[in-house]
Amino acid sequence: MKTRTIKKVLIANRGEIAVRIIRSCKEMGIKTVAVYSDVDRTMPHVLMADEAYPIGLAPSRESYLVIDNIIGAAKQSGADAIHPGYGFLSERAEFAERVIKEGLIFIGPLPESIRAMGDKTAARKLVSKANVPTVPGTPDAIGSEDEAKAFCKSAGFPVLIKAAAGGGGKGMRVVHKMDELSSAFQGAKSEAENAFGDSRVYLEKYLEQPRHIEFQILADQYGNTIHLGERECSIQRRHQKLIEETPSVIVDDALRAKMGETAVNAAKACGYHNAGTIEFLVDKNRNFYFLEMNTRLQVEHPITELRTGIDLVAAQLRIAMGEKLPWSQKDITFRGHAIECRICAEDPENNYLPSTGVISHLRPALGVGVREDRGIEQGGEVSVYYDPMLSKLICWGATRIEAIERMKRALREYQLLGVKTNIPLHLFVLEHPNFLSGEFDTHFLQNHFTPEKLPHAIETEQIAAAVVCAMKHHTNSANRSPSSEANGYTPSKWKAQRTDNMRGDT
Amino acid sequence: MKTRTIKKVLIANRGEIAVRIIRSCKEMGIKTVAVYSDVDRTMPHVLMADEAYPIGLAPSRESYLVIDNIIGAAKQSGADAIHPGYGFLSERAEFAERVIKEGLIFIGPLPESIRAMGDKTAARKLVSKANVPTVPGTPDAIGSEDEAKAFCKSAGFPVLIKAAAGGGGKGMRVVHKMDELSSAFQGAKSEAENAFGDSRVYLEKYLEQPRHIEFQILADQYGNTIHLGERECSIQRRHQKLIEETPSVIVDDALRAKMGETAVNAAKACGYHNAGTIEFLVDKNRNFYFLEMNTRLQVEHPITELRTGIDLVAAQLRIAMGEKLPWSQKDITFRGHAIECRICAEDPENNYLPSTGVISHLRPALGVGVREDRGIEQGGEVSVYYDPMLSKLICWGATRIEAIERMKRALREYQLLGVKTNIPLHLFVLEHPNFLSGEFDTHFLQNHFTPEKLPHAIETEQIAAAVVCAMKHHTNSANRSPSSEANGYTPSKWKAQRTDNMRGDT
Amino acid sequence: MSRYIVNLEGKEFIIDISLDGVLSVLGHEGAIDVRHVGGDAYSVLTGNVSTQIIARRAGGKYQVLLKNNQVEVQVETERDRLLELYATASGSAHHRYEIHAPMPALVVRVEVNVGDEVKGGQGLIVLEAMKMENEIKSHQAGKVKEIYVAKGKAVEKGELLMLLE
Amino acid sequence: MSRYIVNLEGKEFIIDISLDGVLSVLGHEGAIDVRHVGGDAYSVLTGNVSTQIIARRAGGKYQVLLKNNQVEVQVETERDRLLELYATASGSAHHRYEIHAPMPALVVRVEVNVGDEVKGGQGLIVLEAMKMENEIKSHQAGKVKEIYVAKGKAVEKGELLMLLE
Repeated sequence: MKTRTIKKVLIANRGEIAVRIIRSCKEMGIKTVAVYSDVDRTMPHVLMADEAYPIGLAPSRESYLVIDNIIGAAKQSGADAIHPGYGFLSERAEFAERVIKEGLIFIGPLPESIRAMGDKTAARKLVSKANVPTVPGTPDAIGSEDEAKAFCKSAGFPVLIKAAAGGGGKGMRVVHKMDELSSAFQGAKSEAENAFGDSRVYLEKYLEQPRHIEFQILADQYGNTIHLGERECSIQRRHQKLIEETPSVIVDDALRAKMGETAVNAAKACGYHNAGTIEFLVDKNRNFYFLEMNTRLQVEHPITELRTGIDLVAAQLRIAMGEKLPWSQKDITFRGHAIECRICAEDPENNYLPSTGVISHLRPALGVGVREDRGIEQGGEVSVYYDPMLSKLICWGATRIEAIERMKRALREYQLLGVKTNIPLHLFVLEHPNFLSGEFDTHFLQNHFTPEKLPHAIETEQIAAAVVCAMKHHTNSANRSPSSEANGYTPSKWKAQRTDNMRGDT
Repeated sequence: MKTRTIKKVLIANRGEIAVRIIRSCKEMGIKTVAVYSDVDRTMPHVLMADEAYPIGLAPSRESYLVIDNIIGAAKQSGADAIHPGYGFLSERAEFAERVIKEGLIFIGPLPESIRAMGDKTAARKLVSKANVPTVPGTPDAIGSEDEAKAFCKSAGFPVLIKAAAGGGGKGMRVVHKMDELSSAFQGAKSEAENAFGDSRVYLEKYLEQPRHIEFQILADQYGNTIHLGERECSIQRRHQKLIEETPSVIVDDALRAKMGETAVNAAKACGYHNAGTIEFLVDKNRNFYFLEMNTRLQVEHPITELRTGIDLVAAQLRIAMGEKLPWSQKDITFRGHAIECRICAEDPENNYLPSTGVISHLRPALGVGVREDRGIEQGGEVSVYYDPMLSKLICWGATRIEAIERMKRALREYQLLGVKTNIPLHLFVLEHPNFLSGEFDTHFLQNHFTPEKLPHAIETEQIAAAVVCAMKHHTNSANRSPSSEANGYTPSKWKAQRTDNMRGDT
Repeated sequence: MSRYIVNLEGKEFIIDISLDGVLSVLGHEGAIDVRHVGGDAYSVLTGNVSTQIIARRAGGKYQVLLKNNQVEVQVETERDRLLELYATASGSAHHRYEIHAPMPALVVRVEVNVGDEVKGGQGLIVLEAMKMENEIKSHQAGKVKEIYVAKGKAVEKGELLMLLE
Repeated sequence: MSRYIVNLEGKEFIIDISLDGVLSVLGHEGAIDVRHVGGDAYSVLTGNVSTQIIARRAGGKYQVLLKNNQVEVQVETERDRLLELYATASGSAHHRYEIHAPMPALVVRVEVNVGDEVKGGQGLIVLEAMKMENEIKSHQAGKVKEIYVAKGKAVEKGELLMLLE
């Protein structure tokens, strides 16, 4: 295996992860090429890249999922490598194969590894041989509702239907009783077809009170494989992760070493190189089971970066260039605690319905211990075409409680107007006694959350809001200097009657 | 000494440091009270605090320096402690005394310690007794130009005139030959009077090729005193720090231990508690000399926070509440490298002249390893009344080169329109071979910088700028839908003739 | 003087603004100082309590951040209020229940037919937006009177999908 | 068609905009795609090269970020240019040199008197702004003809301080 320099990377993605990758490339002196659909022409990833190429219409099937268009842009731009990000084509073995066939570097594992881990049932068989424990389930994808029924009868409810081709909660359904099975089965298949172009599903026994804990893997092209510790991802809604943290309150040094070693073995079982993630379910007795391997960068990778000090995207690029890992397992040290909250355009008061609109006001949370990775800017439109995740807030603290308090401060500081977001839901979770004590599982939100528990404004805040709206209405209807609003920075000034003893003594 | 809880803190400051302090208070569940002058009513520190009190007119002598007004606001708000930040009243012993006399907690050292270190000539005498080396200079403040002349004759040029009462480069002048002495002496006295209300100055031998390296100290009220390593602050303009980093390339573990111990002894010499900084000059043979002690939080404290993982403002609050330091010296560990760039409203092309105006566009640098502490927001006005420092960009990297490359990326990403800033100057420094090799001293900018060395736009960028300006002019003069500009988020769209083979294949 | 009735999170606030811009909130004593910070940002000092308000006009209503939650606020003049009362009083009572699209989406499945009796909580229609399928459920029992969309149709936010009686 | 002459960092660009909004840069072949992103932000694709431009109108000129540096850009129509040429040609040549305040500031000291001969680089006046003293120096040799300010005066940005001949 020879080293090959990467001078220009095409990023086959959009949103925050495209921006994330562009940043590390810039820091390494590597040129970047963005691709964009019709509606993304002015999105941050296009603005920040050195070059940008249009690849089709808004629906991802007509742009971000069209392999020919992406390869075309790569060829035209003279890029020597492609980074797939996550989602879209990142776990399509035929995409990685095509990239390599065109003489370009695929920043990720070999197509064979993607294929081995991409078929979720085959992956379970493969890792079992490496003594990695797995959850009881159908050995293969099932074709008919009758086969599904048979598994449910033998294993007992609850049962989980999962897409054989994918991850990320898409095409996933929990079934608690037999008469839910039919609609769940059809729904899962249709969603899987939609998300992965592959409608095959399989069934697993659904563990009671499971925690979702995953391990970050780094492996070079010479068989050196290490783990960077765990990420606790149990706080989920609709089977999608909402809040992640590292370390997990239930993982001590001994369990970390054991799970880490298992994760390394699972990765080696498919000849893995580059960054990857081994997902486990952990039951209340701290038994752990292999769930799946994500053969790409994970949304929640920044919490691992903050705790280990390793830039994972830079590591991916160096591995893809054929460099050896500069660390062995004992060089990996952990410091403090990191948490990520995914800021999504959705309405926690209304069953997490996606929310669309134009972001007219956006102010970041800044200062000590706060990182933000986002793919939107003020003035940008949140459309119906893509994932509702707008941004990720990531906080580091010396202790778990410092990280939590910092995240609460950052969430409150964050200002986004134009679409509904799940920030109030994050605040609910971070203040909940069970979250604080660490006693939670993947059912936390179903068990504890109802919309009326979201934080409520106090009267002073309501009065302030009412006064501002009345002022705006007054200014609008009276047409009093609308320009002072439009230019955006002449401080207008209204005053109530003064009660002078309420003011300072100047 | 008993512990006293702090429930509400008044911050006797403005700008980024007031915002910085508010953030840690929020994370600790402590209420915050802002004070503001007439022109600061809508500045971020007022918006972010729980309460806000007006304390007078724009000139700081009529607001932020008026002790009675600040004490009045504290009393009215029911605050139980005052944090002075840096600058303004932070190093006025009589302010700390008054705060304590009013039954409030001063978040800083005892008035006696401030006084001991505040008189720069007395401080040199004091630390000398604790075997701390000092730079040769006049033992006391000097009254007349004749005394100044006498010192210059005996010590030889160059000589430094310094304010006896202050720090931060104010009231400081270098004199290279006798006929510069008179105007420098008068200038220093007038600036010192202005900045500190105290015109006394003293003289020191000006070291050749000195580096400015300082140590962060933390001390509790029970005599436990530790250091958190050094900060290299040699990159300065007009005797004010511009870029700081930690570690210093010239400080190895042995020198760090020796200087750290000396710094701890200097702090102990004045019975110091809370956070403080011992500044040293280091000559080319790595001999170090005590310069002064800053008895308050330093502008550049975040780089120490990033490298040690310790929140210094939180530590200040805990020390002020009477808690013991939770660390001994051996618990302090260092990770990676941190750099800070001070973003100032000034024109590096024109002798660092301050620049004023309204900030109409502000986009932060975000993502991996970047922190920003700022005291301004889009729509805010940069006035002539206060310090030109608008913001601090702070970057962490696993290595010095990673931190530098990240800072370059962050500086380029940062967008601020409305005033001139020194961002181009920062980029000049970070790309300079002498900065990269670590071969620099406090004269770096005088020796290496001229305005024509600032980064220049390439033709593609110039054409892009020209086209946008022509479009804006066209839209304005033709009055074509001016509203599409004013509402700020309807993407307008102009197109040049297409050369189709230059586009993607969709 | 102008009087405004502000409806916010189910509460009503009555606010008077005099010709020279002085304002008062009915039932609330004390100083209120409101400033435009820039863009959608406002600063309100109620006495000395500082509150940031982020607000914009959207359609006839206002969108405001309250505890990081984007809420809709309605502002009416006294005249608006009178007209509205009149309209309600003179309009005939009807028990129709309209199902609107909560977001722009694609219709994946229609799960009922015209004439079906539906229970409260029963699924009516499945929409896909942002790669997720969302089932629209009935909030009350009734009978399907009209269906305006079919599988595969793209719908706008607020578009009428179905009518129940 | 409208023609604009853009002066930027000492270079001149000639840009034509047709009635239907199509633009071309004289001497530059190839596609240019300009979009308004929001506020002061614009995106330009020159071919496939992506450039962000941050620009606003300020006075009669434009302020633009180029390599993180805020530069002033002047845009003229052909008519502006003709008028200017005419004015320059007909105006009488004079060798007066005006000293303006580069920022709002307080006059700390005036270092010369009317009638003084000054050298290039000589200090004329000391202004204080943002707590720093800034000495305004003469860019050329000359004679002080008039002084319009005195110690202690607050001056606005651009205010005429002194006249040299």
